[in-house]
Amino acid sequence: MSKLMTMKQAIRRFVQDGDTIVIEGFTHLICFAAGHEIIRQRRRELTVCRLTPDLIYDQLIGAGCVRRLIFSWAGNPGAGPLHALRRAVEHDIPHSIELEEYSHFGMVARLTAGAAKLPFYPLRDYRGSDLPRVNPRIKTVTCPFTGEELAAVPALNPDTAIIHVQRADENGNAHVWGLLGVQKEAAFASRQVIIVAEEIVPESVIRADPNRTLIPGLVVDAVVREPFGCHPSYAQGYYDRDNDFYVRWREISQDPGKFNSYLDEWVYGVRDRAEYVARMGAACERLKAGDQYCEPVNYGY
Amino acid sequence: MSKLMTMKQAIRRFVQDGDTIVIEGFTHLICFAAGHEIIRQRRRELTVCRLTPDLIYDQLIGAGCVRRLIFSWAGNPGAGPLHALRRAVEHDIPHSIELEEYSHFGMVARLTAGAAKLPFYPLRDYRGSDLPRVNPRIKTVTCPFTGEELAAVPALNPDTAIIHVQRADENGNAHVWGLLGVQKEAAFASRQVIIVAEEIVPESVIRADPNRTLIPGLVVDAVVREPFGCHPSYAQGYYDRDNDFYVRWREISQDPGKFNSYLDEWVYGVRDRAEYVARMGAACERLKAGDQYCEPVNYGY
Amino acid sequence: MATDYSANELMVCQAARQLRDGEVVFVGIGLPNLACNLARRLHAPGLVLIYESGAVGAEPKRLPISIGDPSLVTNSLSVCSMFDVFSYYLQGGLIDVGFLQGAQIDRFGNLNTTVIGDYARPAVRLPGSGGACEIALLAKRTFVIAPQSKRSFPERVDFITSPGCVDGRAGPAMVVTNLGCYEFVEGEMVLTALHPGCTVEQVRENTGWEIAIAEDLKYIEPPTAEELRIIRGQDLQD
Amino acid sequence: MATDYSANELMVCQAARQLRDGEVVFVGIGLPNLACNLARRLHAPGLVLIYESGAVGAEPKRLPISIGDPSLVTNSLSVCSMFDVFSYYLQGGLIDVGFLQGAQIDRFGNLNTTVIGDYARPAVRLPGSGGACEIALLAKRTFVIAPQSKRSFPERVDFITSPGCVDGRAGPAMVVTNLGCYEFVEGEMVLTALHPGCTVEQVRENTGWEIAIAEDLKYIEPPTAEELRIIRGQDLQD
Repeated sequence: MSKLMTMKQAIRRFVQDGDTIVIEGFTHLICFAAGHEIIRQRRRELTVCRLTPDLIYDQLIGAGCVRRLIFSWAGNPGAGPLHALRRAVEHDIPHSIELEEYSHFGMVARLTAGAAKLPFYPLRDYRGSDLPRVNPRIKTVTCPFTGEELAAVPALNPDTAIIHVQRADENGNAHVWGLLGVQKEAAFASRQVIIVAEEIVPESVIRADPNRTLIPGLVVDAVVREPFGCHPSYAQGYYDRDNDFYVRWREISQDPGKFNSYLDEWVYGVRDRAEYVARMGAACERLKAGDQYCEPVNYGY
Repeated sequence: MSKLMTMKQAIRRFVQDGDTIVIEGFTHLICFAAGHEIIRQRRRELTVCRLTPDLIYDQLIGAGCVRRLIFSWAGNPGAGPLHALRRAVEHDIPHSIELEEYSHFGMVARLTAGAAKLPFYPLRDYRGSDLPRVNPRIKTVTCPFTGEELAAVPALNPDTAIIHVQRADENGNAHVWGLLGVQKEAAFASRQVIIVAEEIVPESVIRADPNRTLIPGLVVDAVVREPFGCHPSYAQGYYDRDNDFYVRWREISQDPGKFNSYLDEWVYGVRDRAEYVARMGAACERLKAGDQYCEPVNYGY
Repeated sequence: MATDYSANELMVCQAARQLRDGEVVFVGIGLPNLACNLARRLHAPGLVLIYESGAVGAEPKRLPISIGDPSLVTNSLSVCSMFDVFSYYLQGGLIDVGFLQGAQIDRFGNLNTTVIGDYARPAVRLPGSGGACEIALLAKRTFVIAPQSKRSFPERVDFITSPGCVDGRAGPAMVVTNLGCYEFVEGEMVLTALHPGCTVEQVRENTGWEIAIAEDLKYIEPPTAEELRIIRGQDLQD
Repeated sequence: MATDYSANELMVCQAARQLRDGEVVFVGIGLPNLACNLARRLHAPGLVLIYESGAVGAEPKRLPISIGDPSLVTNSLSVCSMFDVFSYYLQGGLIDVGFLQGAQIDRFGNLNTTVIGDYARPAVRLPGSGGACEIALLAKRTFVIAPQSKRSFPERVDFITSPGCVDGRAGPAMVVTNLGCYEFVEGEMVLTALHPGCTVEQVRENTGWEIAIAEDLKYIEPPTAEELRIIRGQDLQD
């Protein structure tokens, strides 16, 4: 029973106004294609979660989709601040947003608790920091064995996780390699999961290397084939990070006019990712990954 | 700086009388070679930990090495009880041993806490069970967000973990595939780690597939090359489980005479694993794995 | 309808019939494994089998004798760590059905796999919980498959490894033995169906307390020819 | 001894010299990355670099511009999840050295990477903690590399993202700026060495409080020709 659908269908069905969503990816495998479709479908009042809200969250915020941001590091990795986010926080443009802020470890712990259906997760963190002062969801718990006081954060269980992967079968069994971030935890923590894959492969490819499966199809609701769906982020083995675009984003996001022109041209101005890729043209070729294959392992017995 | 040494050297150096050790492996990759060397070196008063103490722990107990067993399921998987363990518990033969008993989840939680240097780990478990009644180390903790009462177990931090892997480099960076059990957590939780590998490979083989690395060399103290070191357990891609031996063990362990003859012949009667393998002769060939290679993935960018 | 079948075969059939297509089952070796494979070949082709050892969606090419058999790994959909199995799958609420076995089960559905006799100095030391305690607590439904005798069906188990109807919990969804089939009503075991050829008397003789009998006591449907063919074939590759 | 070098180059050298062979370093992009690679090529060939992104023992073939660059993954020794990075590596006590940066650092070693001004309505919204809060608390030693001015060296930071000498903690092992080098004595920052050519006056002008000066104030050793060759070469393949 295939779960294959288009990005348009997947977002329409699994991302509603007011939902809590997470598009994870630590630099690697960030699904810009899904973010753009959410903007095109003009979703509103979203709570968006992620350790490292970067360019695509900056675009969601600037496009007016976001009511609340749950995060730990909001920047343009390697290239400066996120200006649309700053405009929202510093000047309520296009409208004010709420921030709920942790450190990376706190966000990892929240999603781990969410995936494990634990109501909280204990961690050694935050002592002496101002973060608990501004975030009442950071509390403490006392170890029943040592009496030690630890930090505690509550489970995070989004409505929908959107996880980009290198390859998946039609049921959403997904192989991922390279940086893994917190994608597995985000998928298990969420009520619904959209898998977006560079390639849809036969189930036999997945079964040939079951240790490579990061997310099992049994937690997946939709599977979208979207080659080049991470650009300007990257997919190890498929295409490189578009570092030039990250640097250029600084300038684009700083100027509301340029920001809107960008959305008009690359988000509202295309029907879908395929049209975006067509418009990119030869630039895609430039980013295509070279070959560096691992040695296979033997699953025989 | 190579950490390579013989099993004899590794056990002499990293397993002392009175130590707490863990030889992990859930059916797969159980290091019988290390257990036999511990028996040969006549270590005493050990606390031995493991989710599934099986034949090799039965042998350690029957050989008089063990003072305390920390575990969750003690049996001969697929083939009945462990009779040396039963003799110790029911009749103090060769001497009494202490049992500290959890469920699988409790043991996983203890080792996870140990690896993460958390003093405890919370889990939804044990409500209504008699396990907390006989094990005072199973307590409760109250969620600071929901008020819910959860079970809590303390961290487990053994002195030494012995982890068998398919392949490792001289520094102990280890590739593992097939069943993973709780080996990673056991390695990170322990003060010292012995990696025992079917094959020592150049570092470049490890680096060619970094997602396959279960245990990083930086936590490893000794690396031992020991082909066929898991028999009668198995190493996926190298050799099959010797199911016949598991079935035969029932009979061997039930009779103290046969138990001692087994030790005399296969443990005390050989210098090391190489001699054990030589004595096995053609039986090794029978268990050799067939070929079923995965498709490689591309790490290029 | 077959007439020549063993009690074990009927137990496997009865367990298999309880499984629904698309369910996620935490499966052990032995009769539960046979029941799951039977259900998959009949009414529940989309059943997802998860072994405690971490193999998800296994399609073993031989009959596994241990839940950690390598044949469960090769060509499975995913292999995950014990942490993932217990935290994300079981505690995470993804397991619809768990199978349990036990040396003793009592009128409240408590199971004992720990000791016969006193814990500190047992007459028989059993293997212990393994995952059974948390499967009982965290799977949405559990099925117990166990041989029945006065010793294995005491009024109170010697040790509660896996809790049954305690603390307001519902207990196992069904217990299947070589004599009959049981469910729990208001926290107590009730005989709901007999093996064809078995009598209430036999059940009473093999139960350590005054067992309640359902008003609409039925007989378990004997195995069909199709069911028997599959169980006996154990042809895991078809 | 070279005389023609930048403040940044001296900062990289001074940080690199603090690293000991065999240490495990939690490393970020930019100057810390250069410092680690310099140390590895000189006195600490066994330095193990762990990136927050999960790449362990990376040997990048190009200069990574982000801690998640694919060049950090290809040919690394291990790639692990964020859960492993924070739970097992950092909280697990395996990280000897962490590098921190910040928009502000105060006399107590507190770092601010969250906001300038009021939290609820900031003048400047900064990126936030990322891993900085837990690195400050859980790495065995931390080094801070930061440009120095009265604004970036206030008496109290606007927001404590990463705690310094609070709660009896020792604070950063060293702060290296474009003017000098600082350590913490009894919970307070002390100038211990100046960049050659810089004066105590300059330091005072660029510090938001009455900075303490070490009695045995030294000058930082200028970069050697070897150090400069390596930094400038950035030849990551040698």
